[in-house]
Amino acid sequence: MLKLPGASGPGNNGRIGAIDGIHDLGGMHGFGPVNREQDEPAFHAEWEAAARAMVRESLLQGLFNLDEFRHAIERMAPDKYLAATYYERWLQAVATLAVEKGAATPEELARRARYFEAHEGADAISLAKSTPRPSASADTGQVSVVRPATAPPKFKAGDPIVTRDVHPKRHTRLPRYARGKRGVVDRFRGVHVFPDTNAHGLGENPQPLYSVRFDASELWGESAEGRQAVYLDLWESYLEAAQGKAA
Amino acid sequence: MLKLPGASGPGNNGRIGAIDGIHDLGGMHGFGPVNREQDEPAFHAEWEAAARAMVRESLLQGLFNLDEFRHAIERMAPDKYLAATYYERWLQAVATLAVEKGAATPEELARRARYFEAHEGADAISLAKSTPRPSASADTGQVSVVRPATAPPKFKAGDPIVTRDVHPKRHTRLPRYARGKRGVVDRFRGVHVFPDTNAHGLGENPQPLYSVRFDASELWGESAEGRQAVYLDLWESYLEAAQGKAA
Amino acid sequence: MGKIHPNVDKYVVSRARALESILLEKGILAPDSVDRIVKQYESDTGPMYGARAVARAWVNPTYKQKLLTNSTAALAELGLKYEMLVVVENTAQVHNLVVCTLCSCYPWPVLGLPPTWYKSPPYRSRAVSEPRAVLKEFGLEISESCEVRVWDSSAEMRYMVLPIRPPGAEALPEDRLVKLITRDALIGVATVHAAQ
Amino acid sequence: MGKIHPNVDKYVVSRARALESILLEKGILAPDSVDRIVKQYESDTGPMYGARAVARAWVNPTYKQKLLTNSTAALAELGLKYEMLVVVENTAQVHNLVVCTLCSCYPWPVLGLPPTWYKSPPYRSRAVSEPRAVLKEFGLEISESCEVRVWDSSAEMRYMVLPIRPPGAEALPEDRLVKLITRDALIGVATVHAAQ
Repeated sequence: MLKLPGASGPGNNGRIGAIDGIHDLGGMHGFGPVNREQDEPAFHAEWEAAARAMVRESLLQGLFNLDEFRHAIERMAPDKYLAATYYERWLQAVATLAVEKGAATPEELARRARYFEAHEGADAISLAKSTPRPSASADTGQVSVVRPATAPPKFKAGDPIVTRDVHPKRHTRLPRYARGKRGVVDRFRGVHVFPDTNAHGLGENPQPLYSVRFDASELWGESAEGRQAVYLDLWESYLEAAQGKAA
Repeated sequence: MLKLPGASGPGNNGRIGAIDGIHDLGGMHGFGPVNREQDEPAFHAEWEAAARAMVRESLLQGLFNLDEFRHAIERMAPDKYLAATYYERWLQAVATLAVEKGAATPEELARRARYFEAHEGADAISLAKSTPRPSASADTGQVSVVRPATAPPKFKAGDPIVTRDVHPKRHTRLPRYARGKRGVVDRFRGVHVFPDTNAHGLGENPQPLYSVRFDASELWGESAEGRQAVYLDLWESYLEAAQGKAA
Repeated sequence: MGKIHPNVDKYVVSRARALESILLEKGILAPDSVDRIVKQYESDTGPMYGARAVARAWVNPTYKQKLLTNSTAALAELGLKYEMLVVVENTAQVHNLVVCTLCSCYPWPVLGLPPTWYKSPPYRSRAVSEPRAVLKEFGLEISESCEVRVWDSSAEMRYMVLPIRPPGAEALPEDRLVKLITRDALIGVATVHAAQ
Repeated sequence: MGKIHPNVDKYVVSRARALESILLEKGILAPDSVDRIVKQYESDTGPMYGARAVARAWVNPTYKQKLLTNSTAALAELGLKYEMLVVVENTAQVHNLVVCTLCSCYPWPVLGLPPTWYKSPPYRSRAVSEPRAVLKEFGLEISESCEVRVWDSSAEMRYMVLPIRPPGAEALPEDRLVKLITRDALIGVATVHAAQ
């Protein structure tokens, strides 16, 4: 794995935010109907494929990890986040992390962007001064996050739990709509890298992960549709044992 | 009070949403520091003053009420809401309500906008075919929302309460961050028009209003700053009696 | 207008004028409504009534009591008819801060028009959850022993802070005190200082 | 590329190329990385592995059991190494739906690239709180007696729906069944229909 120097550049405009950030969309109102595109192509432009390739290879080569990548997206200003397309967010995150990981300076990025704006046909490879690395074999490009167990899981299927109601200013995978809510452990999913630390260079700290079932009425109150449940995969430290029976 | 026909035009792109809408910003992360403008003028452009005048007079003349006005703003698409300035939102809401209340059609609005775009110097008054109404005397322009009591208030100062955890798709003034939370009634504030119905043409339904104190740790958990409390004015139907002592 | 912001979107301006012309025809807007608004806020700048009420409360304990318990009567003494104001007092133990998270409610009859920052997502989102951090950005460090009370204007009640009278201003008369009192102090993001 | 969307922002394109050139120099990107991605997804369109797994599960109860309880082994039989998939079965009593509210996680090794609507705020915000309303927009009415289970991909587990085998397709062989199975059915926003 290629190791690059740690964070060196400025972050995303000083933003550290994000658990209650704009990306946490579950249950929000006002976005209107789901619009579908007929005969949608795999990519709408070549740069979208480039964005996907850059993220894939950066993850495989260890420039950044998946949690850092997600957190970089979450640090976008909320108005920019909503205005951007999916792959524009990816591009923004790669730029943020390339700078923070010391692979580029903002000035160098801006200089090259100006160059390519002036030389529309130029191949990205033409600026490369070093020998590019050889192609790797194709696979799914997934980096495993499963780790060996170090202790027995605290909960078992059927256990009633209540999720913690926390609002820390860092990356997390406990959505806002499911905080402080009662649910039931559906099953144990193994021990997984903990995003809340892994996104911040604080280590993998693997924890038991559980599929947890929440009744819709617990999440949405009187507005819940009938006969609905939501299943979330939640890390052990998001959960506390609940008394009595959950919905 | 001028009475105009009820809702006739299309709404805001079919949006009815809004309690969990983008406008409900309390406690959200990611917006960065508070930026202050030095020597800020009262208005940055004349149209801002026009927007304020239009809202003020529309409220006084009864074209729409304050709750309908707020709800019209809340129905904006989230990306548009965040991208718009404060007075752009006002303008958008006036346009939405002018159509819904039958004062204009979208076509008429667009036609006039094109006219003024082509005739930059033209006075808005020059298009008026009817006799404008005379100026009213200046006052604060507040429309009172206090109503006589019809029943004694259910709660008194010191009562522990818990707020309801509801997610209806309509206007409300119970912020997301304070739903399903325990607080203490600080004082009774009189009987006030109920926004949740008044915004939707469902009547004033006045209710007792209470100032309620919430400890920050109840609202923000471990992330709460020390020694902090939030006071909200909440309508009686937002509240339920809580057992025991609240924070 | 005098101070017009340079970046005025032509589309927004013509849309505003289109609405204006329609509301004029419907008799909702009067021909001088906009001019009156401009005049009111551009001449009447600053926290006029708010500052006067606070200055009087500092020199007159009876008036202070009235301002805190019956603001309608207290403001009427200054010639303002305004029924929805709640005045909250800063002390060594309690610091008050006003915000409106759901929109941007503001007691403009006593404070004038709100500044843009008050209406901005950063202030609206953060003032309720991290008021001390926000106040620090405004240059105000609140001691740990002091409780911060945030008043989120969720209904039609409006809030104004009664700041602490600055040390060094004990001898000043009411009309001189008025001049020390800033809008920011009445929102709760600043304290009042005696003139240097 | 063939299908390039007409509205390509020049600034975005040059910024992407700037990043690309830097990552090439750093040895993170290989010269053919982008081409390989394009080739992979433009030739490999559609829910290839997902559809094959489902068709086999419909005709082979042992395989179905394996797919539901040990998807890694089941996918390995089809030649795919993929360890994080959970397959959830639709029945007359339970309808499953997959979403990722926090970003747009999606089991692309089995389904290909996600459609834009799956990644859009309307789907991400509404699928968890009003799935029946969303499904109705997709033309799918779920009976009141059927429970709707929404799987919000909050960790690295990925979800795929095993749809109900359509009535009228009982006699079809596995390779014909594969062709009936759409991406949308494997996300849970559609059912599978026998060919007309």
